[in-house]
Amino acid sequence: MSEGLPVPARITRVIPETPSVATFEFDAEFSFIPGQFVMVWVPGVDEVPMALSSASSITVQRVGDATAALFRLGPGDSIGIRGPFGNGFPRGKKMLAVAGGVGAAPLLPAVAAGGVEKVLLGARSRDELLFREKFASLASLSVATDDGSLGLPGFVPELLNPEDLASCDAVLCCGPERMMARVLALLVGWGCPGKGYFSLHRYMKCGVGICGSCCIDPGGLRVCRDGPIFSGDLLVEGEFGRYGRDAAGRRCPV
Amino acid sequence: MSEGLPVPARITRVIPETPSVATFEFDAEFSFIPGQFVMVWVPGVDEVPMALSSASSITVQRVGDATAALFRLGPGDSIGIRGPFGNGFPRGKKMLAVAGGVGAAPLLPAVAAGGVEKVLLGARSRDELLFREKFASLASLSVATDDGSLGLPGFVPELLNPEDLASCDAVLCCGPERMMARVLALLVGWGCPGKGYFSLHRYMKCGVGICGSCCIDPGGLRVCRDGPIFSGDLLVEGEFGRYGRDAAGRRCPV
Amino acid sequence: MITLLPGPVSAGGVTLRNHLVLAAGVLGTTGASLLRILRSGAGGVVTKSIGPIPLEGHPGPCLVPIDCGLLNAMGLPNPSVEFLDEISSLAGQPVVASIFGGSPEECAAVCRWFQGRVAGVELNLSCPHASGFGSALGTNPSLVEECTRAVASAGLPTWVKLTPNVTDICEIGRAAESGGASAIVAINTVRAMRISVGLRRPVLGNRFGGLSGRAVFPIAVRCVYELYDACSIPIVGCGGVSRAEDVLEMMMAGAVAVEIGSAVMEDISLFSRIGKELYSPDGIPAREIVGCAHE
Amino acid sequence: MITLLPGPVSAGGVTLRNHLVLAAGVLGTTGASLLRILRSGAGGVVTKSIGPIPLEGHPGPCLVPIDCGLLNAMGLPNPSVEFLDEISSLAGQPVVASIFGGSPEECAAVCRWFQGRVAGVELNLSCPHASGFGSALGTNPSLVEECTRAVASAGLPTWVKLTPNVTDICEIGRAAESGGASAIVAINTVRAMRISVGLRRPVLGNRFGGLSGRAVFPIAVRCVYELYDACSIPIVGCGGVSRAEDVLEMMMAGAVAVEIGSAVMEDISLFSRIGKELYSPDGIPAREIVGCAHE
Ligand SMILES: Cc1cc2nc3c(=O)[nH]c(=O)nc-3n(C[C@H](O)[C@H](O)[C@H](O)COP(=O)(O)OP(=O)(O)OC[C@H]3O[C@@H](n4cnc5c(N)ncnc54)[C@H](O)[C@@H]3O)c2cc1C
Ligand SMILES: Cc1cc2nc3c(=O)[nH]c(=O)nc-3n(C[C@H](O)[C@H](O)[C@H](O)COP(=O)(O)OP(=O)(O)OC[C@H]3O[C@@H](n4cnc5c(N)ncnc54)[C@H](O)[C@@H]3O)c2cc1C
Ligand SMILES: Cc1cc2nc3c(=O)[nH]c(=O)nc-3n(C[C@H](O)[C@H](O)[C@H](O)COP(=O)(O)O)c2cc1C
Ligand SMILES: Cc1cc2nc3c(=O)[nH]c(=O)nc-3n(C[C@H](O)[C@H](O)[C@H](O)COP(=O)(O)O)c2cc1C
Ligand code: FES
Ligand code: FES
Repeated sequence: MSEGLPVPARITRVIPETPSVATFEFDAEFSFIPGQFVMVWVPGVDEVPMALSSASSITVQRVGDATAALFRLGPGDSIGIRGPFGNGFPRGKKMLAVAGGVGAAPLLPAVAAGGVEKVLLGARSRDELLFREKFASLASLSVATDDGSLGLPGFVPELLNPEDLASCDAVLCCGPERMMARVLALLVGWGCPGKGYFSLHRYMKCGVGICGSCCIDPGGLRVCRDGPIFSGDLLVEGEFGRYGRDAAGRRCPV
Repeated sequence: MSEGLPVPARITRVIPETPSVATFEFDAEFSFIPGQFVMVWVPGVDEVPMALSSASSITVQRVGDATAALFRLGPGDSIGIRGPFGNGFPRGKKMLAVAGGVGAAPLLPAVAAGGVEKVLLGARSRDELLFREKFASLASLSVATDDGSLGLPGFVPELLNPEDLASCDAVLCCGPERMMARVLALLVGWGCPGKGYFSLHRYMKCGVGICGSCCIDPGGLRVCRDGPIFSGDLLVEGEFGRYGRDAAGRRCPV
Repeated sequence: MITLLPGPVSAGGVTLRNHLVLAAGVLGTTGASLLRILRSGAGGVVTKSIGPIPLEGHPGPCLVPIDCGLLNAMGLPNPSVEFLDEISSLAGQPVVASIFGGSPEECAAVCRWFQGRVAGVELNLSCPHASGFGSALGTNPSLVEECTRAVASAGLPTWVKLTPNVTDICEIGRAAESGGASAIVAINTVRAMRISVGLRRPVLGNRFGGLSGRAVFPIAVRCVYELYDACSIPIVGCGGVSRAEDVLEMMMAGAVAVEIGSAVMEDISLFSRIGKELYSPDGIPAREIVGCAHE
Repeated sequence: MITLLPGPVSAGGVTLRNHLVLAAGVLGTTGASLLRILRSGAGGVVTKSIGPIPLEGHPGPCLVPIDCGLLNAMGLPNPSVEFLDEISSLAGQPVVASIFGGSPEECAAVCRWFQGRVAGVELNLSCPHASGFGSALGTNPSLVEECTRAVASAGLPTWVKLTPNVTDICEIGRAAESGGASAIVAINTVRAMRISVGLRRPVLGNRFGGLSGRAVFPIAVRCVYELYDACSIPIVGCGGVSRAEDVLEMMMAGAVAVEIGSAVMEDISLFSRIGKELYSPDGIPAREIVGCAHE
């Protein structure tokens, strides 16, 4: 019935998570693989990609027009949702999750699905640590904050250590690209880039692998369709951690 | 692959059956119910309905443009075939078949499928009796010819008798409409019009029940889709045996 | 999905039993088949297009089902004035006579045959595959205006059916409105062709034909939406509708009623099926949604 | 099904590796994605349409998959001259640069950027949803002729891509031919719209968009067939092609090569898949079937 058109979803609850992040729960449920995303249509404004933080929610950081407009909506308001799209995180037994900022959103359902033994969570400050309590109840949690207000003062990649890595099967990673690039560099240094699974952000227009706006160098992989999760070995050469493309297709630093 | 487009079929053999009728065998096979028809496209000329006389043949009487053009084709020539369409004859155990002229074409596969105990076959003359030997090898056969050159001199309905009718479950009938109307009248007289199954001919353009050119009064039934086989009780009132419609939709006597 | 309040519908001077109308040329050749569709739940029916002289139509193949739709080039077969006998038993029913002609005078003459016998006429200016008739007129705004005026002067409610095969359908819609149309019907089929790869020739006897069905639904919605902005007479949506949700979508684009043609092939009882899904006693009045996608 | 002899194909001055070309705007934003498609068996690729200034495109939703096709209103997002960096690594490959502009001068200026860097240009006169650009020009025969002449004067093989959203595509085709086009590409998307019934508004950010994919195949075949009769320059067929048999059908209508866009969504390796079915060493030369449905 709905073809590939956006499915209308009524917001049922808005849960403030951090000063800049809120979870929007809606009355539509999607069967999905953790790490998959949806295209969220804020009527009259724009359509933007958002990871599903559960079968019926997204967790959003306010950054610009579309996200600000979303923050002006409340229970009873409708948005449109296409998807879920993309490949999702691999399943496994002994996994590690590394989350930075709102990157915790796709990792929450991955951790909740089981198999992740340890979560490394980072943010600018204690307040900004997303899903801290939820993660703590699901796995062993270590945190880092830029300002040192909780956990290790510094960046979350610094929480990663060779022992954890040696004993785990996979590292699931989502966060700011420079953070992820740092994680990849560590994995490369330890000789196991393929163990890392990185959830990429690129400018997305179609979400279904046809428009080309999300393609990455050097292979022309489509983040929306071949990704958004890529294993680290596919990312060591090319644009990852260096540049991306904007809405017009111009290269811009990440 | 072929959607509803005509399937190309190459004529493999042309078998003369009577002075005006030939069987065209082709290299495409259709799974079909006896009594179903196909739309036969003679390229550059027209597309006309024809019963399947087997899974890979039609048996055609030369009457006008399209059939004459077909008779000019031979092995190696291609035609296009859409279908099979329509409902086909019912299956049963103790059945009677009544065929007039080229109306024997759809009845041959029905008789070959089993269940028909007796065939009543009529034509203008001995030469024109279609599939006489084939029927004789499959069931008990009685014939009638207008000119008396074989069997009962007169019309095939006269071969029908109350005893045969009482002992049979169904009468399958195909031939000129006035012949079929006579059979129906007999069945009505004997109180069992519903035992008769009549294969109707109406002007057909689409074959798939959408254009309306083959609709009959009074119910607006579509011969191509709801038929071409109708049980007699559906035909007792209305146009059957009285009039039909031509290519323009004008009423014309049958 | 929302539902609508049941009840009669007024569309450009024609009173329908509901919003769902049989489109022209589909099972519209006989009175009996039109009655069958009315009895199966249609709110109204449009007849086969009737012209000044009987036509046998194009040689076959005339219609082929294809992925996502139908391709047809019937060639406007019709019995001309004899058709009045067909519909004589339908007096008082919501029947709209589809008519065509090669000139304003011919259109008007055909229209007058139907005076007092139908609820309205639908002027078919848009058949893309009958030379001399149809889209020859329908792509020219001043001819559209003249034909419409000639037909509307007979005093019957006059729907004018448009072809989508033009650069700017709004221009044609405005011409119909100026000519006095009571409503616009959009759209007729989209000019198209398929070729038999096996036989290496166009598959239709007429080579060119018109595409209808699911494939044209987004084109029809676009035309209705554009016309709703350009014109102020009611619009009857047509093209690719096959389910209740499509009816709502057409209405949100601006249609006061909806015609259904090709989808009847899949399911001859679709009018009642759609009606069951579309209407309920606690539904909303249709006026709340007609054109609401323009806000 | 018949098969074709493999080998290079010449289409309006561009030498392709086979008859299958990636259509403009589909995975054509980066050099890497174009290379990926070339490596996966395409005979050539057309880039995203590049214009005089960078554009971010329309607000989303920009594309929705629907029954039988895609509906998009990307709004010609493009990095403008910076795109030269993207394709610098593709020198010598069968790459055609799609270009557009708001006037003959702009079109010509954009074309000159690509001199010596691509095998040819494709002038996009036909995007139905970018105000000021595209179909504003593409529906006007004299503007089409002027733009074509301005671009063709740069000396690169010049394909001109037409919109089907006109009353008479042959008139536009002839204008392109008079302007000096080396080939015509038909068709771009068909103007269309879908409405979200749940949200009661058009689903595309730009409201109107273009329909592509399976739904438009019969429209594209018709346009190619009409243009083949009207023009004497080669025609590149485009619209709804998704399998080897469609390629043959387009060629029988008159196309010397075929572009494929939407179908890449279902299967990014379809160029090699179709190629495997289409070509064999004992196949027939393509010239035997190009236009054969006109006989
Ligand atoms: C696969 C994927 C999953 C994501 N999941 C989440 C999530 O769970 N929670 C969350 O808060 N954010 C997520 N994002 C990022 C989110 O899409 C952007 O923050 C959002 O698009 C910003 O839109 P805006 O209009 O508010 O900002 P703008 O002012 O338009 O832009 C701010 C920045 O956001 C990015 N952006 C804008 N539009 C898009 C777009 N269409 N596609 C990609 N990036 C865009 C650009 O980098 C831009 O510089 C995800 C992105 C991707 C690609
Ligand atoms: C369901 C069905 C099954 C049939 N099976 C057979 C069969 O197995 N063998 C056989 O020889 N004939 C069969 N016919 C009849 C056959 O279709 C006509 O003889 C044929 O169409 C004549 O075409 P023509 O161009 O040669 O003749 P024309 O000169 O065009 O017409 C001669 C007569 O044939 C009939 N006719 C013409 N075109 C059509 C059409 N499109 N649809 C229906 N009738 C038409 C008309 O009554 C017309 O008066 C069948 C008809 C139907 C409806
Ligand atoms: C077999 C067939 C015959 C048609 N005949 C006519 C006709 O006589 N007059 C007319 O105005 N439209 C005719 N049409 C067009 C339909 O009325 C309708 O406009 C078109 O098919 C789009 O609607 P749909 O997609 O619901 O079929 C015909 C369509 C079909 C499929
Ligand atoms: C997402 C998308 C983007 C497109 N962008 C362009 C473009 O930039 N320039 C252009 O000339 N055509 C563009 N088109 C049109 C295609 O090149 C093609 O003409 C059309 O989609 C029909 O072919 P198809 O059915 O194979 O997709 C685009 C089509 C799609 C689906
Ligand atoms: S967003 Fe269009 S290809 Fe990925
Ligand atoms: S032939 Fe068209 S409805 Fe029967």
